[in-house]
Amino acid sequence: MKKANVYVTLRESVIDPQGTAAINVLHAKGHDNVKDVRIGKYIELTIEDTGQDLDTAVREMCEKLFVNTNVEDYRYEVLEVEEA
Amino acid sequence: MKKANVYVTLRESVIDPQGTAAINVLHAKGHDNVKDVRIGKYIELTIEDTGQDLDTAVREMCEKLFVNTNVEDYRYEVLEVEEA
Amino acid sequence: MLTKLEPTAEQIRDEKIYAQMGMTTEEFEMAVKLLGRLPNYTETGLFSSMWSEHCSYKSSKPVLRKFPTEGPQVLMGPGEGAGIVDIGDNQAVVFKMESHNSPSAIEPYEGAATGVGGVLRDVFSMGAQPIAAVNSLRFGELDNDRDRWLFEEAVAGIAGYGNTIGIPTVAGEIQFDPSYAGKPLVNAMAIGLLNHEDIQRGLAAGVGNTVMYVGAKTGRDGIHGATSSSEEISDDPGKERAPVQAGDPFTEKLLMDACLELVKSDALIGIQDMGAAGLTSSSAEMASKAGFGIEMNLDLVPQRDEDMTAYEMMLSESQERMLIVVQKGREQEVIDLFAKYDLEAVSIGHVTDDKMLRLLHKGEVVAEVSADALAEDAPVYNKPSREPEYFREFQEMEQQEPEVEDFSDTLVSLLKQPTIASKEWVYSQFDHQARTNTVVAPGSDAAVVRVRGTEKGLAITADCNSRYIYLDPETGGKIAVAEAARNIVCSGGKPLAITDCLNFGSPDNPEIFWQLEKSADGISAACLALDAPVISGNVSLYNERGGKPVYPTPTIGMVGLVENLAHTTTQEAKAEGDFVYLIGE
Amino acid sequence: MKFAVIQFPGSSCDLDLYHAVKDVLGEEAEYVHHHETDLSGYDAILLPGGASYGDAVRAGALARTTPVMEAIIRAAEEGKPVLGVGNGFQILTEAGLLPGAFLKNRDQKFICRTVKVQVVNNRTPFTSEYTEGEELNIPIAHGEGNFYCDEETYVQLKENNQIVFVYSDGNPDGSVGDIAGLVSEKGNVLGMMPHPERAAESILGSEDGLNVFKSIVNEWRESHANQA
Ligand SMILES: Nc1ncnc2c1ncn2[C@@H]1O[C@H](COP(=O)(O)OP(=O)(O)O)[C@@H](O)[C@H]1O
Repeated sequence: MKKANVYVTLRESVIDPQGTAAINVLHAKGHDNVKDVRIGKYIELTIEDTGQDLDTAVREMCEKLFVNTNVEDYRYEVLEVEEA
Repeated sequence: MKKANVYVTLRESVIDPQGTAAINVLHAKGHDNVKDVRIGKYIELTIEDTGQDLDTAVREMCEKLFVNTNVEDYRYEVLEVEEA
Repeated sequence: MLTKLEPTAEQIRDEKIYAQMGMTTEEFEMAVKLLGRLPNYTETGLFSSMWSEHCSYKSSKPVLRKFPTEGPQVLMGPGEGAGIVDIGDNQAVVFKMESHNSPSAIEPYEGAATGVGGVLRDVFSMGAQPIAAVNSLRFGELDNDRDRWLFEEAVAGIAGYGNTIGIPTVAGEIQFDPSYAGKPLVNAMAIGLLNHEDIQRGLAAGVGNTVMYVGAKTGRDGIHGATSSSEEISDDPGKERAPVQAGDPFTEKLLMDACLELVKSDALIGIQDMGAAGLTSSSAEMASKAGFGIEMNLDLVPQRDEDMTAYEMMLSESQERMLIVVQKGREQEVIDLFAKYDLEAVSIGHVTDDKMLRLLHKGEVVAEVSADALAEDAPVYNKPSREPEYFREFQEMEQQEPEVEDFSDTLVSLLKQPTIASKEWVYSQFDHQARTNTVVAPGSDAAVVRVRGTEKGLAITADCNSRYIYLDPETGGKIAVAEAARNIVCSGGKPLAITDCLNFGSPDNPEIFWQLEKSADGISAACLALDAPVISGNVSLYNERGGKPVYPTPTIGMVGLVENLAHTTTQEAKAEGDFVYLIGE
Repeated sequence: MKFAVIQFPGSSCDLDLYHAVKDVLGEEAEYVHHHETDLSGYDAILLPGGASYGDAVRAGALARTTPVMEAIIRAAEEGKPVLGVGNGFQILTEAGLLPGAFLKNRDQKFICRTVKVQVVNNRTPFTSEYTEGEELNIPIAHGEGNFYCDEETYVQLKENNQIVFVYSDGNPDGSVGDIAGLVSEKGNVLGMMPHPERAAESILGSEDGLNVFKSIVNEWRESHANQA
């Protein structure tokens, strides 16, 4: 088994309404030193290892499904998982 | 400046409706070797470094705001950010 | 710190940099003449955006003049954010339709969402509480991933914005046709209600009064949106694009509630949405309409991105922002009012008597242009028009009886057509009951929304069969208005007025310009016959891809008055044994 | 009887609840801003639907941090009826006044339609005007209405009769046990995803939700008549 962890973030240039709402609440609660909050997605994929090129597959899944490349960026890492 | 990256995931025991929907789409698109998809949150906090204990602050923000500990787990890391 | 050097005035002229901003050489020369000197980079940006088709209607003005816009019921016709019609008892209905086609072709979720947000701002900036939203959508056939994605995401975007802000989406229409493949039409309409004394206008009057900025911060998103929405969709992925503008319905909800409280205050002089061409159009239009000038210090503009230039700030189309003018000395009241809604109101300038739009940035005057030159003096083109060959051919064709072998087969295959099939998949994603006034929900003819506290209701519909328009624009235009009126009448209402959104291909093509003119003739004739004048609208041209235009699609949004809600009728068959009549010719 | 209708930033069904109580039932109702910290002047507390804070982070997650929340918790401890509808239900679970949590709808889409809801428990301050097993037509309108709790909690909810409403004609969103509404252990806090205030007038399609508010009023009248 392999695992791919995907990190999806909103592009810098795009407003993050969730982050904006959260930062206002954090400031109201006294966390004044928080300067920025950006809320993205964290996706864990468990993939059967058939020896194929996982990079291409993961990239395709991201661009076709998980990531809206108009407004989001992503990065990922592929890990070996110990069999239980 | 410091940065805290927070990873929020649904508990193992909770069925992830978003992940389930995604896996069905992936299988339909031929990504049959994907065995599991779990969709969580990736939160980036930019925090002014006032020398205080960031662990306590980040944990508090998570448990009060970013994480619903009834259904979610989280982990985080604190990083030093180079000043521009 | 490195700052990108802006081209000099001479470079702009010699290297024709204005052309990249969508201006022709003749237009640039006109601007030079009006200004009495060469414009700098920021000033060129102001002219190019204010003189874009989207802001100036330079190609469509002669067509729009055809529309009847008056009637005893009309309190405010075209020209402001939205039109206003009297419904008695000191109340009035405010409505407007807007296109968001070009952003939706690139990023359908945010494009559709910000379309809803923008037209809602048009309505509440008039002082009206939005009570309903409507949409009119066109997509390619759902036989490929791209058009399916555009469709599903646009629907999700409308839902995401409308549901979150809590304004019910009560009606709409959708048509699928290959002519819209890759170039969807997303038209959004909003309807609001106000008392006569609360009517607001976008006026910057009274020397010394304060210009304030409220709402979301300004970022680099959507710069030059007004210009690019006046261009054909490009397939060139390498083409540099301004960041996509995204919507924040939560901020807009706060802004809406705050503005609706503000309109009750006599400290308010004028209010206008920062829509297309953002700060530029709102400030230039407010000053020009009032016959005054505005001076703004851009250092004071709330900014999301660092090191923004004057050009970027003036042309940004960041969403959820309003420009307001308040009585000098009463700024604190306004600041306190917005603070209750967790919003900041910031003084950024004042009204002057010199009719100029003057911008200061980092201690320098970075632009100084006559407000009228920007808002009023855009060129108007009388584009050539020509009857298309295809039209002549169609006119010569014989009427054909379709041959039907098996009626039930034909019926089933008709009902399977996405354009004819039930739209429940779409409207079940829209909260159509928020504000608990929806008497007739989507699924019937026109929607009916109760006017709380009275026996009255408003019947609302959007209609346009673009195939008819293509076949015969004049007759098709009449049919579109007549269909809307029939939907209103079937729901128990009497037509009051219409708004429209003229979605066409390039007006530089004489055959398309002819479609535009003829359909406007048809719409005008039907509006006159039905006593339903045009009180607001929007024009979206250049809906083309690879030189292929969409079907001519002048969408009609109609609102009617239901005098007594007891007269409301719905579409369903009510009881076994009831008679079925066919009325008409 | 005086109702407080809480206004969180971004709430939109506050208006609907207010009118159901005030115009339809003729009871007193007031809007209460989320900065308010004293609810002692009110007999019942209503948490409206909509999208507080635009549903940022999780539906209800940010609203639970507002100052008014402390006062709501106090009112609940005092035994006052507290009703959360839609987003109000989500806020009540986020604040720990009700168990469980909400996930995105099973089909990942917002759903707005009228569903069938069955009254499982009519011995609560919110349902005494209904008969047990009665089936109601009430609209839902939510995107994150998929109620989740673990098996142990579910068994407890059943044993304590805390499940008040279930979806009875198909599960629209994936909620555990078809749960559409549940009460706290003490019974005076109700959360429900269907919107009873949208089914309070026949002109809007259904009056089946009105008895929720009538029950609150009648229970209150009775208990106050006893005290007097
Ligand atoms: N995009 C949409 N949004 C909301 N409601 C819609 C939409 N499209 C269609 N509807 C609703 O579905 C019903 C049927 O629409 P339509 O097929 O256009 O009917 P008709 O031909 O009778 O006008 C109408 O009530 C309409 O308001």
